Amino acid sequence: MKAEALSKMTNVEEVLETVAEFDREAHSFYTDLIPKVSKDIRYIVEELARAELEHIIKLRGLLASPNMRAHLKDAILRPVADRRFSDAIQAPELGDAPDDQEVLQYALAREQTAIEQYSELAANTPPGPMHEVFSYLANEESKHKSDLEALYYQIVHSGGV
Amino acid sequence: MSFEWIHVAYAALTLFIVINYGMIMTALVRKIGARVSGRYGIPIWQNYIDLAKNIALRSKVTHGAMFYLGPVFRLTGGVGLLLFVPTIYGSVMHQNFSYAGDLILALYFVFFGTLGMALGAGESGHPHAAIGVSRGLAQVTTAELPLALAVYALSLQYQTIDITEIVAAQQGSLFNWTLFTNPLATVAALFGLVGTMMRSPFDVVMAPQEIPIGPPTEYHSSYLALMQTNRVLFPVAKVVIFMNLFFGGATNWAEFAVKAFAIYMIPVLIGVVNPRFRVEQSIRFFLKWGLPVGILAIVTV
Amino acid sequence: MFSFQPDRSQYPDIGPDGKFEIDLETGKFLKLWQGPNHPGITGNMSVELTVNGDEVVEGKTHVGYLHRGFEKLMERRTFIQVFPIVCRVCVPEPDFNEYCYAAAVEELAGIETPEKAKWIRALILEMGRFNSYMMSIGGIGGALGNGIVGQWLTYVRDLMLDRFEELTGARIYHMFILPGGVRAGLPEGFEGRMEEVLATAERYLDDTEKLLFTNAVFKKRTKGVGYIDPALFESYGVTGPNARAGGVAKDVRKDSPYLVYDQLDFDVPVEHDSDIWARATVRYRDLRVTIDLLRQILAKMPKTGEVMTSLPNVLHWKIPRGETYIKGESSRGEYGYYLVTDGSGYPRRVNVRGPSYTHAMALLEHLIPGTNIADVAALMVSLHTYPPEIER
Amino acid sequence: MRELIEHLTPRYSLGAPVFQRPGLTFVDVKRDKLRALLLDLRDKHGFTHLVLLTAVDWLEEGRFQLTYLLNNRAADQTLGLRLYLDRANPMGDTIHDIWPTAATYQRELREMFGIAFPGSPRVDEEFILEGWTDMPPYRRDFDTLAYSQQTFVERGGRETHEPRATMKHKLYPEG
Amino acid sequence: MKDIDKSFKKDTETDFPLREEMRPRKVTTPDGQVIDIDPLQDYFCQEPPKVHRKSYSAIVEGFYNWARANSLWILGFGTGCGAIEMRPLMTPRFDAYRYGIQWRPTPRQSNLLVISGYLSVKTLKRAIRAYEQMPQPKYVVGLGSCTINGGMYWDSYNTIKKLDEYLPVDLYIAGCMPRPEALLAGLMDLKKLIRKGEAEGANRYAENFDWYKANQKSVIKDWDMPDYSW
Amino acid sequence: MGSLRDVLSPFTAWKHVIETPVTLKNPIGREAADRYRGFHQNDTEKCIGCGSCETICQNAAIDMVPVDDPKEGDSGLRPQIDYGRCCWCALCVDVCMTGSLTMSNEYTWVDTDPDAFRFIPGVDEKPWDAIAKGYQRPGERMLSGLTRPEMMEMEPEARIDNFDEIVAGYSREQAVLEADRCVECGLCVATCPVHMDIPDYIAAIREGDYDLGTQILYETNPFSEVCGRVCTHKCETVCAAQYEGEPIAIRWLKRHIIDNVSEERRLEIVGTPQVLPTGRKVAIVGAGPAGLTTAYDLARQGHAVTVYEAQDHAGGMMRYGIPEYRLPYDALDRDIAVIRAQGVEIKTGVRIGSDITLAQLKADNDAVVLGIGLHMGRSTRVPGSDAPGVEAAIDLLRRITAGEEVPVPKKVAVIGGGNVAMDIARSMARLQKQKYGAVGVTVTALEDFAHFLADKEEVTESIEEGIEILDARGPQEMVTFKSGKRKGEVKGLRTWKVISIFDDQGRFAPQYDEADEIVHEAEMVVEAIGQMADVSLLGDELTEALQWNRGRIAVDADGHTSEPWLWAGGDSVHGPDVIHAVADGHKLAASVSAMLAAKAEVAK
Repeated sequence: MKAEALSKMTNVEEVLETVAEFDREAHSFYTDLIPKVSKDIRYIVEELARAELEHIIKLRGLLASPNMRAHLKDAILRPVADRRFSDAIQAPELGDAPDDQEVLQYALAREQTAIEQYSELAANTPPGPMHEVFSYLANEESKHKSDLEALYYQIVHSGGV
Repeated sequence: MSFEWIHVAYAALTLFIVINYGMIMTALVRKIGARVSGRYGIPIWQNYIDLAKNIALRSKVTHGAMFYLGPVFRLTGGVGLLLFVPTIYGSVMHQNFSYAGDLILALYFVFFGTLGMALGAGESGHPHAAIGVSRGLAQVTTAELPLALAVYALSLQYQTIDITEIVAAQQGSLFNWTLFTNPLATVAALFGLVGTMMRSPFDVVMAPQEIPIGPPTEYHSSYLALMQTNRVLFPVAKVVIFMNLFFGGATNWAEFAVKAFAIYMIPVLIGVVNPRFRVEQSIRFFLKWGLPVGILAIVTV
Repeated sequence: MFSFQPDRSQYPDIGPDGKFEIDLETGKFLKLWQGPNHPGITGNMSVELTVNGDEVVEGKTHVGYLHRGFEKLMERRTFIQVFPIVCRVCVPEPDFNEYCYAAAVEELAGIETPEKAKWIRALILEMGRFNSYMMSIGGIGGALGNGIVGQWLTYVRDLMLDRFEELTGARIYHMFILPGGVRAGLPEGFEGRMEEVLATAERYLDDTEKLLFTNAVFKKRTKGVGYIDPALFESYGVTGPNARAGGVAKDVRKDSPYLVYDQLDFDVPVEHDSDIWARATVRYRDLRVTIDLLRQILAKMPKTGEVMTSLPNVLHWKIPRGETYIKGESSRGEYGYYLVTDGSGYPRRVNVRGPSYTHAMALLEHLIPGTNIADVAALMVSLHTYPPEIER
Repeated sequence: MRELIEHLTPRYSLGAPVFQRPGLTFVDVKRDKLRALLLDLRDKHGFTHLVLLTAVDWLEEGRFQLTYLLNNRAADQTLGLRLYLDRANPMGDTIHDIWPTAATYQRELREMFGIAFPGSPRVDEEFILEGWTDMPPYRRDFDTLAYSQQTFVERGGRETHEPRATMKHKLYPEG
Repeated sequence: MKDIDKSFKKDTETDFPLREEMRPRKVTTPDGQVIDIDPLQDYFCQEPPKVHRKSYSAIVEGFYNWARANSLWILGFGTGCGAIEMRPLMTPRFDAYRYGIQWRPTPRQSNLLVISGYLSVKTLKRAIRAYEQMPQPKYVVGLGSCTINGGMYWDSYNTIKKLDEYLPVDLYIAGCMPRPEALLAGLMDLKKLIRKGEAEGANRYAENFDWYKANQKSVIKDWDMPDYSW
Repeated sequence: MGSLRDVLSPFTAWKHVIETPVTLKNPIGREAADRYRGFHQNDTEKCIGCGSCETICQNAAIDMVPVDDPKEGDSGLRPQIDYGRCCWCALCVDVCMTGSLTMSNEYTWVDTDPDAFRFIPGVDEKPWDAIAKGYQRPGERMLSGLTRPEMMEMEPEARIDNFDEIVAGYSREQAVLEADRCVECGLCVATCPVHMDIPDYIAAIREGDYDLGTQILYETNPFSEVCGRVCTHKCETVCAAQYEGEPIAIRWLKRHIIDNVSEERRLEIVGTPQVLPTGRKVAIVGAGPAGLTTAYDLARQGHAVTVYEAQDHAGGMMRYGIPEYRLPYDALDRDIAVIRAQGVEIKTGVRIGSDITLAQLKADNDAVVLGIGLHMGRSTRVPGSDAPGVEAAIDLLRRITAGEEVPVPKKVAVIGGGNVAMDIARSMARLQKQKYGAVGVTVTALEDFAHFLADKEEVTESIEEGIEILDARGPQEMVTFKSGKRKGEVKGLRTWKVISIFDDQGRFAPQYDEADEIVHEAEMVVEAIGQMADVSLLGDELTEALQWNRGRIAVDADGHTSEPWLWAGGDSVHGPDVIHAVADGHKLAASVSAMLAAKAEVAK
């Protein structure tokens, strides 16, 4: 099932680096976006940026933990989704003055990518602290996505009287 | 029989035994009555507790000297009755102060308590007591009439008024008992017994449903305790007379216990299952049935 | 053999109005109160006797010791709120209050009672009658000094109270007959347990008959005592067993059938002597009828069906202006509720017509003069009066 | 029943009858005709049983209603006679000579409603109440709760809350 | 429930008219003495009862209390509905006799006054009289909700609400009315109280006699009654 | 007299002496019957503290005491029972609206302290809390009605081809019957956004005093006639009657009052402002419920109020969002007439931002209030959602009301499960019926029927009218003609089955069953999934200057924005709901008026 052609061995540190990079990019993307959108929907973008920042901080904390350091050099299989992950780092098109719905749709797509990425990483990692880290990250992202979806539903599918 | 000081102690012992016997026996009889109702009834030692409780009560209201003396008289009646009647035939210890004329004295004591009670209750000032006394005296007097006649018949039959002698005459065989030698007198006397034991159908004087418990209505605390003591003593003392006069007396305590209980049960047997007569109905009953039997007993002697 | 004066002393003079002339100052008379704290009084009431010797020359009944102002209290309660308090009007047989009140409200509000509820109501009423008669016969025994009867029959009544409890959820105040029906149907296996009680009751009643009704002393005390002239029944409002003891077969169940009594098969026992004996006997025989009725009701009762109709919201239930009178045959006679409504949410007036009201007041006062003190309690018990329904 | 009422109406100038249900009829009577009517009903028409005698206070209308409930057992008919009395000075006519038991009812009415029945036995004696000095308690303007609160001590320490007010106080105090 | 008529004012002006024979007056005795009599003086029972101290010896008092607890004589005064549930106690089903509980027809011989339910003012007067006639130590049990806080008759013009305003109550049993079993349980609790020496209501009554009397007088206007009505 | 038998037979009683006594060995604590009415139990979770038990208790034995903070539909009070009063009649159990109050079969409670006989069942722990036996109400409550009277409605056949109002309103008998079911607990009052005195006006119906009823309505709600028809009736969701039956039809009862008062009488009852003009001027943008309520309140306080409305008629969403068959325009007009009678000037057809700028309003008035509503439809933005033939429901509804020509194809698909979706579906159905004599509307909703947003009666009525409602369908694509004359135009809607719409935490997370795919044939697809406010009138500068709160203008509790002269309220601030908008209106008016008073104070 795995696209073994593309896969090769890598180590944890590298993977995590990519992840961090992804988040950093996202954060700066959202931060840049803030002034572009109308003030009334700015809160969405601000929240997204804040979430990414939190994510970065969390990841850094993880990397710093002594328990993790021992495993940083563990070799793991490079995940298939890695490529898609890297792709997503590039900011897609989002118009000049996107409205709330567009921003949310964009963010949801990004989250979906992240979830898939982490899930695959977790699946490829043998049971151990690293596996738990990736599972945890996947879980974090899906929680985040759920939050966004709820927000989306609240804003867009408000029903009507 | 000459008087000796030791007899006082003996008499006290008799008194003690009889009181305790009465305490237990009356409780037992109440339990038996309760059984007929379908109940368990009071504990067998309930009489002791009640007595202790009544003594333990703190307030004592008196209505005058006679109110106080009433129960004393009544108890004196009971004690006197017992003390001048031989309790256990042939026993030196429990011969008490019986003497040649004790039958007369006994009859007197049977009345004495009632009179004392009447005086005491009368002084309590309660109309229930007053009415109770008048009704009670009227009824008791007629109830005693057949008893008096029976005793008269007995004294004619045995030619003595010494209870000990009468008992002696009945010894030997069951058929020497007055019950068999003079059944009419026995029946007449039993009229008296049933009539004076304050049980249905002749307890209208003490009935709670009409004039609530009649004469002793005002009595409480230690006065009542005194009366309670008498209430267990007096019936037994009375039963002792009947035992001696008609049922051959008792030669030991066991026989005493059985016989006294049996005689005591006679009014109980009747009382438990019958309603009570009105006073004038009781009087009429004794005059109509008791008196003729008594007279007949005398006539047939 | 002996002839005592047939009437007891004629000591008090008879005045021109046919009554005794009583002057307490003469000292010939004594005032004697019976009650309210008195074991011979059927409940909390009192009789003020004037005695001469132990003959009573005048008796006045005094009531009000149990007065709670029910009829006033009902006026400030809504129609449903009246329901819990009506039963308290008569302690030993509360169900007639519940039935009469419910029926009166139903009539004025135009509510239909379900068929099954009617049967259960009749069942409850007969159970109540059973208890009431048990108390009454036990009370007669007790008043005349035969406590055993009272003990036995109170025990039987206790058994019936267990059935009451099982059916209604309460022992004394059942609060079961709501306007609109009854609270619930019969519990599982009720008939069987009821039959046990009835069988026990019959056994005890057989014993009671031997103990009380074939008892020379009892006969002596009751026959010819407390005679009520049947001619006076109407003027003194005598109903129920008291009238039936005098040969008048008055019974609302027959005269004006309510609930399901027209579907039941029963005779009304009648005695003719109109004295204490007759009154006790007629109750005893009526009790036997009641036992039979209980069996009939349980057998004929429909097995299924609603027991309660849905009511309008009782919190603001208003009943149009009107008045009605509902009566039933209680164990003591005609029991009735006179209900007046004025269109508001509260009854305008509720008047309870308890049979004791006439029996214990005017009638008792009429009967007492000339009797013996000892008979006063018996007389009262034989009239079977319950003070709470006099003063309410 | 209808025939009887029709028969009696002209003679005793009865009011319009109310046929509450078969067997129960109410009709208004005038005070001066009451006695004759009662006697007539009792002696000629079989209404021998006085079921009850009571009063209803129509405070708003300023009158008392006396209800005489008579029963004819043979015909299973009950007839309620309604007699109105002026509330300001209520005075009824005693019928204790017709039905002795009425004396009790009249005593009660005297005490509970303050309706006078001159000539009725023991009518002015205390009946149910004792030491009563207030207005007759069954009158509508007598408030039993108020009287009870002013007379009898209640156990304190109870306080209730109204759901609506509580919620207002807690949830939207200024709204 | 109908609203209370706030404007209603109880008539506090009218005094109960004292009957002629109840008024204080001078009477000439048969032997010519002139004495003052005040009939109501007796009815009011102005004289406070004596406070009876416990026995000096704890053992004696303990024994006494044991006896008192095991010989409870109840005054057979059914003041209200609850009386009907006292009857089963005397009868086979419950048979309270086996617990040393008995019924006496006169207050003089009773130790326990069971206020069986509500007390109308008229009965309260009799209950007080009965209570005062009982010998010390005496106990009062409030049977049913009516004795606790008025119960069903909380708005009645003729019933009291708090029994402890008028009599010293040792124990309350909730219920309307309490079943015989509950009453029996209450009596068992009372026994325990007595045995512990805590049922000193009579002394409480004596110590606070003025307070009790004031309360009683505030509801009872007519104190005239035969002093032996039981 | 008396035979020997009479003398001897009594002695047979002695046979009992050998029988075992029938006495209970240990009577204390003997278990009572299963149905015995003993001490109370209360399931405090189920209890809502409505106080019906207290009301019915004829002994005044029950007090409602606070045990918890109140929340919607729960007063936080719980019954405390005084066993110094209780008579164990169990009416409280019978009347209990939720069935939480029951009784155990425990009956012994002895205490030396008379004050001890009180407790809160379920809160104060008692030994009998867990006893299952005891009195429980058999079945549902019988002491108050369970069901509403049937509302007279037009039959589907009669109503489907016209826009006549469907429901007839209650008759007097029905209204009394329904009003009778109310237990007057007042739990609804807190939930009602304007806190209408619901129990009071229901009581007024019972008493037949419609004038009083109208007066009570107008104390809190100038749109009573509108609300009597289209209110979201949050009150009914907390109604105590709903637990074992249907909630009280509070909305219909409100309507019943207004229906029974003529317009003239209504004007008389409400009257006109009884104060002197203050000379202060307030401009209100948007003649919807929020704006007009503000105007009504302010005008009654003597301020000069002008309402600017972009559309041709006042009423806002009430007119343009709600179809006529639900809310006839003359009903709305009557409500507005009362408001106009207070001296409120309503300028219609004036669009702020283009006709007059906000800045100008600011300059001319002491205060400006925004009540602009949600007039822009949301789009799903699935592929094809910009194709011709895809319409926004809100826009379509407006056009229908304004009398503009709208395309009426034979087949219409509606996306959305809310009331707007129902409104547009039913409106289109009517137009279809008029045009073709047949209805061809399919509603696809994301939610399943259990979680439907639209009112139940809306859904039932729609189905009655021949509208197909498919629940749990997620829109995936608007299918368009790929070729031909109509290339690019919509020809259908492709949806997937929704397996679950919420995750286990109750948040939106639709899971689709891709296999269950349907293409709904339709020439018009109407998106009715939600609305948003058109805030363009604010202009960039003001938008930038204002504080915002999650896409909406940030206001404080009183509706005051971050600009001192500007207030905002209604749907655009608090979401779509007439009654909320009215509540907002009151708040705004209070705040504005307080500010004006302060200003006047300063001026003095």
